[in-house]
Amino acid sequence: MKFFEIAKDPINTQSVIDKVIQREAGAITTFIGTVRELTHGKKTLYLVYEAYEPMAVKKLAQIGTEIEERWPGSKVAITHRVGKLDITDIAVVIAVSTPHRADAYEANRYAIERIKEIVPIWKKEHWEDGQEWIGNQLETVAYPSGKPEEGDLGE
Amino acid sequence: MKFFEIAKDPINTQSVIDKVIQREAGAITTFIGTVRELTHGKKTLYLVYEAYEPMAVKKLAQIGTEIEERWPGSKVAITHRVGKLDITDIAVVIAVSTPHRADAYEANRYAIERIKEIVPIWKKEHWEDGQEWIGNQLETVAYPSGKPEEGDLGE
Amino acid sequence: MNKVLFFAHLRDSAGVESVEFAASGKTVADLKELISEQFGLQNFDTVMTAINEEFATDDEVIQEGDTIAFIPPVSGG
Amino acid sequence: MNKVLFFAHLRDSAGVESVEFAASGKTVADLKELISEQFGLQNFDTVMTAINEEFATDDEVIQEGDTIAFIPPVSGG
Repeated sequence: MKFFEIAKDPINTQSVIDKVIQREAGAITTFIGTVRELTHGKKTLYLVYEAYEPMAVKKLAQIGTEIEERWPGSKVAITHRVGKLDITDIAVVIAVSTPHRADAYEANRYAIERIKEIVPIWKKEHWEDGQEWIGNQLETVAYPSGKPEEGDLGE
Repeated sequence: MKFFEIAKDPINTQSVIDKVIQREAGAITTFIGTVRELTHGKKTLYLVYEAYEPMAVKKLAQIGTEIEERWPGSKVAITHRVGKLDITDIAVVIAVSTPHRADAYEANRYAIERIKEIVPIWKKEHWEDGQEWIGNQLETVAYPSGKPEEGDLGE
Repeated sequence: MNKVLFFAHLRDSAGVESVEFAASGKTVADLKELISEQFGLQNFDTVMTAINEEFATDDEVIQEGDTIAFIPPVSGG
Repeated sequence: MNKVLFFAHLRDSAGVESVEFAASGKTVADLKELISEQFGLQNFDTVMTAINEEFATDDEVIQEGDTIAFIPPVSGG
């Protein structure tokens, strides 16, 4: 089973959830990132996502390993879509199962924040009056030194 | 569409998610509570959930209203199952959509905590050597005065 | 008359799901005492009460026709 | 030789997806400077670099055959 995937076709949420079902889990959280129509009052027509695919898969897997080390007993699956996405289309599904519920929320949130830091995927927003590659969505300069921090370097 | 339900049959997670899809939402979180095999090292064979159904539906709807007031732009759907559930079966699905992701996690977590406080649903655990109605899972005495707090009273 | 509902371990202890009881004019606290004596129910201090599907405090007065439910600590989710 | 990959706005600016470049023995910082001059690329100070699909620091030395990717600030999720 592939727990970490870049997909060209629509993501089936249930199939991502199914990957993390375990008898030891009492809680599964999912995060489903969808394409929103309005951002800062500007109307998006559609998005195009692009990935450096082999590295993106590795970095998603790295996030999974980080989570499974930090929250023992957890299991993680992530699928991110690339290509053209319309409003309400699903860009990413993160599923995390854990024995107890607090961990399932925290670990899942950790996953989406890490995706926005270290996974080489970019989106281009298309509006009525133009288009642009979106930079750093964390709205901070993630790498002011021009290089990733120690913790972001792969194994 | 019924956003707040008590179900006697298995819950279809996707159908709960579908209820909260909106063009204004960029994030959907779901919480899926499943029956865990081990609790405090004791092996559960199965659970039986019982609800005071009309009141449970009202209280789920109240939680939805609380969330929609506290997190503007959010949309909530909750289905809780009753009857006999086996290990890994789904007891509850909570879906929350919001414009921004932080709210989707916080609002969803609020929902499960409130369910454990005010929704009249009980579970009976069945082990190899016995069975018991489970009391307050928050592992605190929720109502030390024997009555609900002001904020827990209806609409 | 009033319908009084029992759930979970209270129903097991009482041996019935519901009873008809003349509770009109009594407070919730009065009814709790009467019911716990009549059915030999323990631990009533952690039990909440609902009148017509809304939580009620111990000093609320029951009206004719109200449905009363005793709600042990809940364990859904 | 080394394969050098461009993504997102860098690819649009460079006008190519990848180039072959003799970068062996050079540091990442050296390569960044050469590439940004040759392709007229701006804002290279927020661009990360990957060698063989792992993030690399500016002082890392590139080996023969390494694949280098320039990673603009990411925006997945």
